[in-house]
Amino acid sequence: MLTYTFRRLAMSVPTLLFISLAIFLLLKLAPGDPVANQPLTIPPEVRQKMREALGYDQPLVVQYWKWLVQFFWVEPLVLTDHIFGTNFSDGKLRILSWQHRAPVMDIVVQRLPQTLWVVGTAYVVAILIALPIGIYSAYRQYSVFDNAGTFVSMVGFSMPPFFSGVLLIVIFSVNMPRDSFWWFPSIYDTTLRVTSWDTFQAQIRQMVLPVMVLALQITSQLSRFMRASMLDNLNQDYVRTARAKGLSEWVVVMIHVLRNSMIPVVTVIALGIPTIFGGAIITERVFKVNGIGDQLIGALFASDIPTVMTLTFIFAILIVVFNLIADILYGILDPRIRYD
Amino acid sequence: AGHEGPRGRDGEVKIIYWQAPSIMNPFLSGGTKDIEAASMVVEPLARYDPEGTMLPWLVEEIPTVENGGVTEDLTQITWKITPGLTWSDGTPFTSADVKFTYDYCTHPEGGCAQATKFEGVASVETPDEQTVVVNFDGPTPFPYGPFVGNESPIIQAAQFADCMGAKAPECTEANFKPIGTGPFVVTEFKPNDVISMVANENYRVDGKPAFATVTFKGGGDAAAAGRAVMETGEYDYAWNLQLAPDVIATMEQGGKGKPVVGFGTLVERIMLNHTNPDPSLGAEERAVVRPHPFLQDPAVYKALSMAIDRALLVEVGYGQAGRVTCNWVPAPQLYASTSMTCDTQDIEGAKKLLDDAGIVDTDGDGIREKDGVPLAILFQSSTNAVRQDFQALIKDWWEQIGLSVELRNVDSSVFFGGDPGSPDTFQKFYADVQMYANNFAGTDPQAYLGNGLCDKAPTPASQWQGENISRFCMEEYDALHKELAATGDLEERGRIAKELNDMAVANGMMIPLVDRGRLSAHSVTLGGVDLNTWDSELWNVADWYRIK
Amino acid sequence: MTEVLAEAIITEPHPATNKWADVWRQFSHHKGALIGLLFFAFITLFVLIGPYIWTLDPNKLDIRAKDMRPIYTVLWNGEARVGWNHPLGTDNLGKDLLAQLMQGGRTSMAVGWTGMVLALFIGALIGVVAGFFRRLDGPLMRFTDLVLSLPILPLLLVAVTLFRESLSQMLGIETGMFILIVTIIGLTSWMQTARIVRGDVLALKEREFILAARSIGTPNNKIITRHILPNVLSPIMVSATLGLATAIITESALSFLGVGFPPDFPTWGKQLADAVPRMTEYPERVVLPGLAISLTVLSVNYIGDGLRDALDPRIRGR
Amino acid sequence: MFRQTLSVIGNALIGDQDMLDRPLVSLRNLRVEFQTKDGPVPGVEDVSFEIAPGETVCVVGESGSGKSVSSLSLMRLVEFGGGQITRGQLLFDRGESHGGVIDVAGAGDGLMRTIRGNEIGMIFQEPMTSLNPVFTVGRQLTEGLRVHLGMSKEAATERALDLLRQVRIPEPERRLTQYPHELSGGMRQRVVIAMTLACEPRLLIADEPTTALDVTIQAEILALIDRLKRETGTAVLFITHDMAVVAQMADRVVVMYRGRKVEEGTVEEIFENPQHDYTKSLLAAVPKLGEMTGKSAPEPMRLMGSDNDAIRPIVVQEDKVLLDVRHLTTRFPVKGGFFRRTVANVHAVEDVSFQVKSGETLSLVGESGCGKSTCGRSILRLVEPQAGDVLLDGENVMDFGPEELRLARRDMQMIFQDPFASLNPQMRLADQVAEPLHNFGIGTAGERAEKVAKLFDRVELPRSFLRRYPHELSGGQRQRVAIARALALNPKLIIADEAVSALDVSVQAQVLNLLMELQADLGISMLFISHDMAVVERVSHSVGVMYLGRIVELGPRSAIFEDPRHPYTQALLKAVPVADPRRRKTEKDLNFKPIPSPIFPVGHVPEPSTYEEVTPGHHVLKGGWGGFDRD
Ligand SMILES: Nc1ncnc2c1ncn2[C@@H]1O[C@H](COP(=O)(O)OP(=O)(O)OP(=O)(O)O)[C@@H](O)[C@H]1O
Ligand SMILES: Nc1ncnc2c1ncn2[C@@H]1O[C@H](COP(=O)(O)OP(=O)(O)OP(=O)(O)O)[C@@H](O)[C@H]1O
Ligand SMILES: [Mg+2]
Ligand SMILES: [Mg+2]
Ligand code: NI
Repeated sequence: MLTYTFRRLAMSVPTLLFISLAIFLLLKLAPGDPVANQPLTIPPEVRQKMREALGYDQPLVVQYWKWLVQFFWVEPLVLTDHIFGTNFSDGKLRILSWQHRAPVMDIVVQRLPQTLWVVGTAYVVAILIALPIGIYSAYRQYSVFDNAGTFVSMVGFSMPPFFSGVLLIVIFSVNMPRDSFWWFPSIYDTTLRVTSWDTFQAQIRQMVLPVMVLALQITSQLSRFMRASMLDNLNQDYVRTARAKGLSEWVVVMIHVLRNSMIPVVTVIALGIPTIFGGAIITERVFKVNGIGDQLIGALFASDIPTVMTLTFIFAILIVVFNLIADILYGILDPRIRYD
Repeated sequence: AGHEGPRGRDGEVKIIYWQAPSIMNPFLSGGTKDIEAASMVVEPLARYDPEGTMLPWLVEEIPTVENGGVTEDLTQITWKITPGLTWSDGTPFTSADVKFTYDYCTHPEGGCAQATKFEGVASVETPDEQTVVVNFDGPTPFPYGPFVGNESPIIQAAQFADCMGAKAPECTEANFKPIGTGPFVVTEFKPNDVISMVANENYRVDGKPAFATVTFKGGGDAAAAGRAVMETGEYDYAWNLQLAPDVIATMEQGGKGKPVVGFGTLVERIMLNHTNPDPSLGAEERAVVRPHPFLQDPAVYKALSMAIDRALLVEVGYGQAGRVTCNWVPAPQLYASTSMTCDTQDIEGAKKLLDDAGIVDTDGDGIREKDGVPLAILFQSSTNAVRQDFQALIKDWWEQIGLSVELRNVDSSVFFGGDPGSPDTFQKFYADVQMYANNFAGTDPQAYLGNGLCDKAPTPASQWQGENISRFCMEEYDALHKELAATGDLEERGRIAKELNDMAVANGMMIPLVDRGRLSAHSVTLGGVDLNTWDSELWNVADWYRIK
Repeated sequence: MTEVLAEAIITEPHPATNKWADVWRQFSHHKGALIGLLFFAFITLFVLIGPYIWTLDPNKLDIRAKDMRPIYTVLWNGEARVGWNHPLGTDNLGKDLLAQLMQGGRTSMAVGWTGMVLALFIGALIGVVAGFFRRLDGPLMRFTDLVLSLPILPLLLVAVTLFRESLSQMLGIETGMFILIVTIIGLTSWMQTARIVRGDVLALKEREFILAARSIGTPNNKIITRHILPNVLSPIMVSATLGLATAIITESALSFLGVGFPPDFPTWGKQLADAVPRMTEYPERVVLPGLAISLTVLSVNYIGDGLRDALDPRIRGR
Repeated sequence: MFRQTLSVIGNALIGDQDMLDRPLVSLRNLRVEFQTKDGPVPGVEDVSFEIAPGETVCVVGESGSGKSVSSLSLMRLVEFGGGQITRGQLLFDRGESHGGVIDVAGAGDGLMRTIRGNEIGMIFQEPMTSLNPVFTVGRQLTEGLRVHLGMSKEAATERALDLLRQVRIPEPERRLTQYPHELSGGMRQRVVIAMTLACEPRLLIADEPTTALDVTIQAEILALIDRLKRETGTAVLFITHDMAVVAQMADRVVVMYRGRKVEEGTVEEIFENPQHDYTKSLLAAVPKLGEMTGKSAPEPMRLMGSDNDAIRPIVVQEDKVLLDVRHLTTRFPVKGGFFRRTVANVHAVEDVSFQVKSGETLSLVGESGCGKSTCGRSILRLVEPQAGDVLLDGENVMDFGPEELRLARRDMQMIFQDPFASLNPQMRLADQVAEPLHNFGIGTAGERAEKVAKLFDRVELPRSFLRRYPHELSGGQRQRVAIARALALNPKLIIADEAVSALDVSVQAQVLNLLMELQADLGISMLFISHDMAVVERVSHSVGVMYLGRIVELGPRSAIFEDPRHPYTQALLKAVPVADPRRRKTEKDLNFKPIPSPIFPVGHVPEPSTYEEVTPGHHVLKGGWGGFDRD
């Protein structure tokens, strides 16, 4: 198991390097110009000056190498400095955004918590809703509940978040009276700090709508998986053995079957997390949550290549890491899998 | 009335810009969102009011030739800083800061976005702490470029001393939290998201600002911003709501806020190509060979203009935030020509005009020919919903008068991107006509009118640099512009400018369509809002207050 | 001998027929799938034949007839501006909603289908090859994992901005965008199919009939086409139904983010995205395309369910 | 006719309410229906029988005859499989302390739960899947104890250890913390048995508990159940389709056919004096070990209802070696470590040599995993051997390139074990049988169709089946299709890898007869791979016994069966149950050690196989091998 984990870890290094190169080249091919968004009143000579100041004219290899060094060497140093109060990174150039000229990682650190909060909560909520639905649908296959569940989850799956998001806003922010319990803010207040019960409530309230939108999508997919997996296992021989032992239905289904059904579902959940970050981009935009998805879109539209590069790479790392976690979880949950 | 009292009495004001500010240093970004956000903190020596008149801001008075602030030969201007001014950190504001600002922006490696403001400046001198003398290379009839308006504010020398040139981007703290003289001070800056500000304790006016804190939120889309102000009431002020008129109208019914409109110099126009864009000519010649086979015929471009129902375009695209214009320079009043009218569509008139000029359909395909060349037009524009609607409408009208029109749209980042390698930039103009909007900063149109000079045409020789997009070229025009550049008297400048405007339009440089205003919305409880299109919209944020 | 004949009579389930007739019989037993198929056929005809019957140009601006409501609004609102010339109403510029819906459907369906077919083709090809040829398995699966680790949506956005111009140049903006979007969707969504197919092929390879085929001298390419492909058809079908849905939704997300088709080129996703600001006054403008997407996805999923059952000989045999 | 008789017997039994020997269980007129798309279908119909305390009742019958459904009904587990008890009573005597006789068919859920596992225990057919893969053996063992007897965790663990010792699992402490996949099939089945015994049930239901197991393990499990029955006095309901097992275990036998009981009686009555035709044909179809003693050549079985006059022995016509296998060695690499290099090899086939003459049948027997299949596949080069030569008609198959190999396969065909897996479910039968002709471009389309139809006739399948799909056929019919496919190219050699193992006895007999008939008619040579000694005795001219990758004994059939020399062969023959209730085996007869692992590190060089020729043609491996030492 340990060898396996190390093997996978070792293997992900070239994978990540390759991905970084792929992303870099793709971005470099893109026709975007960091000063394209500046107003027309700025004359071309000034634009050219600005481009030069951004380092846009350096050769490709230099830019890539610089980025690699900054990402894998300077940024970790900055992190150590931050934690241990050392100053290894003094004087070293960090990855700077072309848009706001600040270190990209600082912004990422600033924004990541929101994404994690919203996406995390949505995920937890979705799991809490999806699993029971999936279990019950499978247990009562072809019942009214099951059929209704199928229908609703399909609709949920096919509803794009920009639609469900605005729909929720119209219902809960526009048409609800402001003092009603059911009124929820349509714009995420990113300055809110949870310091008291009231602010905590406010935080919960402003998370309700984005979490609902995200959770709807995840729930519809996850409950399908759960159902399929439960169905696979409900017909297994060991279930009959468990029943023959005289165990109650609850124990049979919720312990024997569930544990086995969770094996593929956990993988789906783990592998789904990175995609959720991607999917959260639109939700973050609709509700103006200052997460990294929103940052990515902003950077893309502003041709802020260092930011786009760093963020997509962070996404790639997330995916690789969660892949690894999924594999390891698989091994833990399923004793049959032994990675020698 | 009823809104006087101690500083910070009205608590919090919440502003939403659907384009999020990414930096608070206007010299490192030319984006309106960044400049306007910064205008609450850093200020210029003088700025414009909603009518476009200059107001002394950090100075006693506006220097003119009359009061001796500007020398007779128009090469030097002297600003007198109001005594006793302090930065928000309590240190005195001196002429050294002003000179530093000049040095900062003109540093060759700094990539200063506002470098044009200092074009023609030979040097800046500081005879004493309160006096700033700006020397120009030559006579400058309009010497109010440097240090005037929201694009040219003064930054603190002490804070930015180590941020000159190549190091400019690395000064994150300074770029995010500049020390200024404005009514607010940044406490937290989250790029592309939110700015938190508090009232400046050292602000020069007692009892201002009325708000203790500002939350300046950015991001999303215009519809959401409008909704947040006018429908849900979560925000007090929403900037630049580029939305369809009916959407604005419905939002207004929400009753929590109302839209305000201001007009500046932004004109949506159709540029007519003065060179032949025929693809068979080859990449280098397409933008050089003159003239265009038919567009320079007055009958043609006049007919094109007459066929357009501008009022309908306004209604469809901009509603309250637009008005019909026949001018290239629609404002300020001093420079706005009134000699032309164009607000009624006249399809029949246009047909007749063409018929009279002998441009008729000779081969029976329904399309007119001029000297055997069919009037087939390639009409390009940037990709944008309103522009495509306009294209569809205009195509329809032009086809009614006997032209054939092909539409094309190009992604705006490419269209305006200026990449010399791309064939789709608006500079290359590989089409017969193209539609976009442009304006000028400040109130003086001289440089803007300079966009009609022959030598400003983007060509292969100039690496496609240059602002004379239609490659219009007229000796008389060049001569008249020279005259403008040498005239100091305002009235006289106005007369020449109007004449230049008329000359360009009447000779088929462009077909102006819509004078596009700025539509913003503010909460019904927010008082003191006075929409300004000549300067920052937030120019008078110190005067804002809560209506109780 | 007698025994054999007796058995023969007993195990005769249906008169012997060909496979697809059997598949169809099983399929038609699945009520959801049948309704799905009917609806899908309806919507396909609607977008394919519709524009020939309802010949109004979807991009024609009929400004005098703008903001008309669908004809059915009169049921509860007598004052509503309706008319048979625009049965589903018009938008704020007087474009006919019905015509837009048909035209948009054509694009959306075309994007969905081609994107899906492309993804399936790549996925099935890589899956089969990786599963079948042990030597290629490692490299191909590494490659699949690699593509899986690419952050799709961001790359999608980058790629659209990247190739939009050059392609529009070559093929015209609409065809260019279509090919671009479809290719991107195809290139970014084949991995799951490849994985599933590979897994199934690996399992199939262990089944004795593959070994049997080899022992009777069937060459590799015949083994793949005759024995492997028909047996992985069912997971491929399931991927297909999901793929169609994802392709339609992805396109709409691109439209929402403003990097999809040009503004004068309707798709369901874009209609939906464009109508969102006017959702309260003109709900039909979001509901109709939204419903079209949802119901198409739903029906395709049910068809997929039915097909999976119908293609599974174990179920079909019953 | 017989049904009437039976119901009379049944009624007589019901009337018998004597306190002392009242039955533990009595099924009365049980009818179970399954809901299908074509309406309700009966799974069993009007079944009645009884089990007395301490008695072993065997239920026999072919696949699908309703054996499992009856037993599952008794546990009321059919309902979870979609069945429903629509008629009849299932009386179960819970003993005086628990309220006497109840009708299980009408019992509530709660009551059933206290009965299941506690008073009735059940062992299932598939040891590989009947344990939950994700819980430890210990947990699964103690679960029932804690539910039914309310034991604490420690007490339950203690008891679990006791149970494991009782079923004679080595190292019981370690097993508790292991997961099912870490145990062999035999051990798993013992765990299941221990689990069912946990609460000392009054009735033990064993539903084909040994079908999936090797003879040796089967013998042990049977002995174990027998011993436990004797020690604890539980009644046993034993379900099987294997008559030899019945002979070994039963006190009384119930014969089922197509959902009905057709006959019932003591084991001796049934074996010696079967009444019903079906029972008779069943018994006739069972190959019995020792039946062929004294006969030199194999001969088809005498089956009920078939043309028995035609039976004649199959003699080898000419003395020509068709297949000559020399020092065949096949190994599978085991990869491991950080760089996934080959760290060890599974020595699946190790230095195997034998010869098959034209028209001869050589059988390979041995336990699961000993390398029989690998050997067969290596000959066809469906897996690549490491070393050795395979000479077919004097040509070395090992030297062939891909295309030559493909052509060579015209002469060698294979029939596989699983009739359900060896046909492509998506292809019509005619196409599948025609496929080899296709591959070698033989004949025109019309000729091929004609040939395929003839082949169907040959294997006695109606021509109407040509257009069918495999799922529309029974197992036996499918195996005939597979045979037809193998015959299509007129091969000289057929390798039959467990070709009849998955089939019911009666069907198995038919298929065996068919194979032998074909051999007699066409003079085909056969390499017959099987683990069933009785079948092997029936079909082969010569036999090779494989153990751990090597042939330990090779010789004419009579020599192997009548004069086994190698200790492994002797042990194997001892373990085979005999279909004769008067020749039961006891636990003492068995001496089996666990089979050693065939995995050796990379550098390992095994010594070559050397044989001693004890009588002409009878070779026995010299020296010790895998724990079996000769002398
Ligand atoms: N879940 C089910 N749904 C429908 N029919 C069923 C189901 N389970 C069993 N049957 C039918 O009931 C009949 C008896 O099946 P049962 O499983 O008892 O056979 P069996 O004698 O145990 O066979 P085997 O030896 O193969 O285990 C068969 O005809 C079978 O098709
Ligand atoms: N493809 C393979 N890779 C690795 N090991 C294998 C492979 N095939 C077979 N083995 C191993 O080779 C040995 C012999 O297997 P084989 O299938 O030949 O046994 P068998 O005698 O046919 O058993 P059974 O009676 O169960 O069919 C076993 O230990 C098995 O685990
Ligand atoms: Mg059974
Ligand atoms: Mg085998
Ligand atoms: Ni009878």
